[in-house]
Amino acid sequence: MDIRPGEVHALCGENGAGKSTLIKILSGVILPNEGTVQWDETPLPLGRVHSVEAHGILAVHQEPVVFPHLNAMDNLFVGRESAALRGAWLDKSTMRTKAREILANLGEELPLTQPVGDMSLAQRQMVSIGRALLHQCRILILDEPTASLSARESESLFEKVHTLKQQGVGILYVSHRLEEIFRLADRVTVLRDGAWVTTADIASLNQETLIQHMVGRDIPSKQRSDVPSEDSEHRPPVLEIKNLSREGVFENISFGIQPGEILGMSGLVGAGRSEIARAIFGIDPFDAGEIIYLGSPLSKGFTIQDTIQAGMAMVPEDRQQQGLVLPLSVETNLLLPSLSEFQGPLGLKPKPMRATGQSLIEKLGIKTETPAHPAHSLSGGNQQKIVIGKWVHRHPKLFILDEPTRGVDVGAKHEVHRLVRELAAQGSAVLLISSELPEILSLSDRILVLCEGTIRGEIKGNEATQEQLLKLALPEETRRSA
Amino acid sequence: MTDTTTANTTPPLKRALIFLLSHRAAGLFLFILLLLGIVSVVNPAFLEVQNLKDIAVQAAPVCIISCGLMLVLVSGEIDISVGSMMGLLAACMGAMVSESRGHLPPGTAIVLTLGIGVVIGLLNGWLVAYAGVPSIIVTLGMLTALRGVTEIVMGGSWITDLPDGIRFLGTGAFMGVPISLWTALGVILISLWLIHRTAIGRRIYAIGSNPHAAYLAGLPIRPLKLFVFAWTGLLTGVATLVSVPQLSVVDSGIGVGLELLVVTCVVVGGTAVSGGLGNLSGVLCGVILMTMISTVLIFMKLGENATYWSRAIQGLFILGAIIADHWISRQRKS
Amino acid sequence: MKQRILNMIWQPETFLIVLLGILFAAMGRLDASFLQWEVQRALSSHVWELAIIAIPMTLIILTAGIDLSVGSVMGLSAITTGMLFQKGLPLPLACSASLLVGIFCGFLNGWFITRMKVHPLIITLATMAAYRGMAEGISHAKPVSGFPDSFTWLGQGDWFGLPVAAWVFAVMVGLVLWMMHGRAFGVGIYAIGHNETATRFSGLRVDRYLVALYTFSGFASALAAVLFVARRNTAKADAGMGMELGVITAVVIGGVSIFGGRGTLIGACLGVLLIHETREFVSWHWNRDELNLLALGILLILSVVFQKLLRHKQGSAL
Amino acid sequence: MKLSRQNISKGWITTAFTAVLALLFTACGPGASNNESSEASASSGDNGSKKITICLIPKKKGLPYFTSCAAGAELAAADLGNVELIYDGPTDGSPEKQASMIEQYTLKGVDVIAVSPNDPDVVAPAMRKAREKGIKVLSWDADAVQDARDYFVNQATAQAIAHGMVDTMVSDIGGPEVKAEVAIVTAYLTAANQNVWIDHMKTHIADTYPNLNLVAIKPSDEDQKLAFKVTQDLMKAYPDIKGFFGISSVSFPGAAEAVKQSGKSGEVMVTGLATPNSMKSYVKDGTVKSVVLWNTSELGYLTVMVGEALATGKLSSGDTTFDAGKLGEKKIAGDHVLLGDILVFNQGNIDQYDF
Repeated sequence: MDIRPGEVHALCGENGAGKSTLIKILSGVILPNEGTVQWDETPLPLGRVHSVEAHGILAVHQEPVVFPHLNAMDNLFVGRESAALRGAWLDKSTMRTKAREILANLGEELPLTQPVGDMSLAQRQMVSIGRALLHQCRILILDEPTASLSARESESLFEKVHTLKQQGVGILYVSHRLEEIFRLADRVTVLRDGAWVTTADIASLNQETLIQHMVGRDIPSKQRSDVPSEDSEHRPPVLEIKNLSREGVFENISFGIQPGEILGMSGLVGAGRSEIARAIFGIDPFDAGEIIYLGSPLSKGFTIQDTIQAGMAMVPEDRQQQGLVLPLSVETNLLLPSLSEFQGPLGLKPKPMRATGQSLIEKLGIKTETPAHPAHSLSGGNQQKIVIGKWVHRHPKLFILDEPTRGVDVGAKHEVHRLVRELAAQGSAVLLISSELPEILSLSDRILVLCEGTIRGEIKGNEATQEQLLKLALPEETRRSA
Repeated sequence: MTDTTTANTTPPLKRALIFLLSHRAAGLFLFILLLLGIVSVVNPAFLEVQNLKDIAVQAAPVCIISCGLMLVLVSGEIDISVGSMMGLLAACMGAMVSESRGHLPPGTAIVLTLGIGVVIGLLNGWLVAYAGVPSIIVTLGMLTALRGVTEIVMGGSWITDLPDGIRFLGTGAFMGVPISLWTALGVILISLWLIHRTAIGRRIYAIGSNPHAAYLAGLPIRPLKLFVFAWTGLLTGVATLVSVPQLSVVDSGIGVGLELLVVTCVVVGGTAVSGGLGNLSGVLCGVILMTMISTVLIFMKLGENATYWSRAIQGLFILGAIIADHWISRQRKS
Repeated sequence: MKQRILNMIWQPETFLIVLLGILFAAMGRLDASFLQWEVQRALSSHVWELAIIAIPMTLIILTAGIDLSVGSVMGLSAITTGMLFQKGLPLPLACSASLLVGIFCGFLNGWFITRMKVHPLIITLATMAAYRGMAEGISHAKPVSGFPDSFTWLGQGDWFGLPVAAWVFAVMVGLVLWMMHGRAFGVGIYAIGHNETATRFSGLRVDRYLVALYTFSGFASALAAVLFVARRNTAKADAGMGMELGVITAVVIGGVSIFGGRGTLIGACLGVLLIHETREFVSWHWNRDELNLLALGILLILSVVFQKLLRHKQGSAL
Repeated sequence: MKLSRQNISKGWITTAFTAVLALLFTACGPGASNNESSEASASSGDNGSKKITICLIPKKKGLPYFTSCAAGAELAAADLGNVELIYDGPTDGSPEKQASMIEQYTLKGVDVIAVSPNDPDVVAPAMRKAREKGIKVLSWDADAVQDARDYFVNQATAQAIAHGMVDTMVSDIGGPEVKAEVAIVTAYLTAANQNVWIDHMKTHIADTYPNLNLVAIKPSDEDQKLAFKVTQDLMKAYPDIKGFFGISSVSFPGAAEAVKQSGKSGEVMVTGLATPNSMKSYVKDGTVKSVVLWNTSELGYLTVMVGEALATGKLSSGDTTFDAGKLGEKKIAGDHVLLGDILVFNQGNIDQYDF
């Protein structure tokens, strides 16, 4: 493949297709086994980030490359100090001016002296992108840059991409969000299972054909659960939240979920959605309000164990850090919350464990060689299925899903969606948090929109549109100015 | 912006306390002043210049090593071999200059001592960065092994004939201020420059703060780790040179338990063991506080009983620092 | 099948067994008298206290924690036994009290660690100083001696051909092995060591696990202290000084990763055996205590380097 | 994966574990038959005459004091000709390790064990066990529990040492009528020997010198630096202090250096126990008037002589004198073999000694 100056070249493929590896090679983090990268007709010296950067190839990796204890300015300059070196001294004033300039360029006003660890995820992502802009770049690699950005922030990033493009910078853009690709890209390269599949002009493709290239098979297009179960109105709610508040995080949150219902929770990153979910599940404390579960209020100071015992389940936001014990086996991960079930008088009973593990793997369609394989050997989508699967076995009455398809490829995404619908059909109440509007729209019976810690509105799932959700999600000032 | 709103609703006294505790140096400094106030009421002799000078001289080597160890902790590693390293370096230095053993000129001996310090530091660093052994294991092994080497170097007898040239480093003064204090001052200035005004310093913080991001950013993690250990080795050598010649006899027990004191100082000074966090002013206050405590206990004239409880009091001080930390982070969150 | 065999060969335990084999062969060569059963049995009395503390230490290190205060807890428990005995309390009561003290010290460690969310290294560094200081403060650093024979039998006597402490150790290892492999407990410990957050989010009571482990560590240290007092017929504040380093060295040599999640109790026991034999043999054969320090330090570093290489091999064998 | 793999191989590991144990057991078989030959090689000497193995265990290896004792012991071994000397002790001065070493030597089947116990109570069980095995057990330098040893080679009783130090101090500061504050810098708080001396010193001061006021006892943890610091602090906290006892060979030079650097040489007296070499410079410049010790080399020499005599039966209970070769006749009081008087080193005689 090749990248031309002044174009946005999108890189697509399911998880595990080799995109991230390719990017790591291009940016000099790791060495390829064979092959070369040509740069202006000459082979590029690989394996050293510095020499690659010196050629003007800069990468923004999927995980924000930030150092939480350092302030924004230092973050921008670490590893690139040569830009501000005067003799043996770092020139702080140069650093300051340059940093301000870059961040202003990105449309961000960040306090330069605040440790980045105290900033929001989106701000961190901005700092991470800012790092790449410090140098005069000729090729910019963006790996899932919008994963943790809200719609508004993504918008300003897209603008920036356009400007850079006009300046003649070649951009390699990786994203799972197909809408973005169709909006930004000039050409698309598709990878599958570590091999090149095709490179084509975006104009010659539509969503279906692109997906087909990526998965190598047909996928039924998204259906929408058009029939929200009407009778659910009469049933008592599984969960009722009354005036839940936590100072500085969320305020006066009240809602209820019926069994069999999928309640979507939409809003910008930082609107307090995950925090509410964590409070319900007993991870974080809250200051005021009441959580009524199955008709009786949860006592103050309840813990995760209490909620799990009572039949709640949560798929946390960060799969690798919070969802899985990666080096342990698929089976162990699947059975981790239910271990006490297999406790015999002489110890854990291996046979029923094996059987349950196997049946879960089949039920969820987890692709693994054996149940004894470590979870980290699986692709992102399959890992996510484990995280969901470990709760499926317990037949939860309330299922909280926080960004269940973040960083999951299209094929697996469909399967996750199918699982969520199945769960609801079996009578579980589902609280779905997602930043992807199509996902929320296609799954939810009802949608709550949050903004700055308060509920801004509630829409029936089959009546909502993307524009509506976005409008509600934006803070007042921005809406007025927009 | 939510932060400011919360801050405004908190009572000012509590806010001040939070500020002091979160700026470790300021909090420790106030605590030191408080301690000074109490002890000088009980026994005004404490505030005499000579006494303060003595405390400073005792603190100097600890301070010098702490400057190095802080960087090790900031980079996300630990070094608990400094005590034994000092023992070995003292033995080597003594053996080199002693008239009955090596009889080298002091200048050569100084350079060689520093060189040995750097070499041991490099060995530590190499094992950590390139052989991939966890630093606590490497330096725990070194803590034991170097003590054994020291015994072998000393060979059962002590060095009692240090020449005046070397003794001057420990007992001499320049403009009325002991050499060791000048050295400590120099080391502090160099460390400040290293931390704030060089790429190396900023990168050390970066690799400790988020190693994976450092890897993606292409930072030279291994050389940097090698550097912090070598730097600590060098500073241990410097500390040996200015503190051991304060005494006339080099014995084989020099530096026993020093690693615990230094780690305590650095941690009380607000450096995170998990890396990425730590500042020199906090560490300096930590050093002063920890070296002061035992002197303060003596000056309080609490009697024989206090002797037996002094170690317990030191332990409680560290626990106090931890609890304060915990409290502050909780206050910050809510 | 081939893979399985390969996996077994690249276990750290295999490495330890081979190392022990070489060591025993070398010892037989140099000084066969050292390997007599009588000699080994008698010398073994030096290691049981360390071995007993190594059990909870293994579990704690598996959860990516560490307990530096074990030696100091030993001191405090020993002095409790001694002081109470001196005050005229019957010995069984004095011993129970010292076990309680140990349990409380351990519990306090666990409570601080889970409550303050500070690295165990720092908490136990602080309590290491505090507990030792209390032992010195309470006793004014004076030792207590003159225990009756019925008590010293615990430390000096044999029962069915082995020292009493050996049986205590065996029972504890048995119990813990059963807990580790037959119960959710074992899976939990490894899970915490690999990823504490995910384990917590899966509903395991991580804090309870940790408090339980550190309490267990306190209990084991107190038990070791009682055996120590009985063996040496002296209760003193500096009992167990430096014990923490020996125990950690043994556990790490036994292939337990200091970052948690990796290693086995069997490996740790082999580690204990290895450093015990090395220690005893060096002073048996060369009569130079300083060589011991050198040997142990090098053994520790080398064995971890080797295990690192093994893990590499193991990875490629998969 | 990890877990399950462990499960797979657990059984295997256990088998291998037992295999190693079995190896160990089988190794014991031939070991037992080798026993005689190895013991013979350890203790049989030239010309068929049995060599006597004597183990000399110091409190702490690496201290010049004990190294000089060992030198004397070597001399005795060479003079006697039929003695094989082993000199080893804990480098960290831990009494537990001493006890472990005694147990090792007991198993090895040596003839004589001479211990300078760091903590008599801790080593007593091990010493008793050695005696039960028929090994002659001596204590030297410091006494052990009485029934745990055959003889004590006594260079000076604890009382004599304590009284010697106090008397020296009193004469150094100008006589019993001078009112003075003094302090002790000891080794460890838990050091048994020092604690016995301190008790004797306290009673002696209380009984004989009402004008002497002991204001503080501070540990130096066998760290010169700490001894230095503690002495400095004490001088400032008690400005009228007149004297320091440095009662270990580490704390004495530390204390002397502190006094010297504060410029109070001659005003504040330091005395205590140390080898003359480490104190020479202080004695010469007047910081220290007198150093209390005994002839360490002769102590080592005598210990080996007594050990050999015990093993060969030359010495039996009830004897009141003992022929110590070139040291001449030594008195025996009960089960104490007496070396003689303590030595006081001062400006006049310190150059005659080199250890």
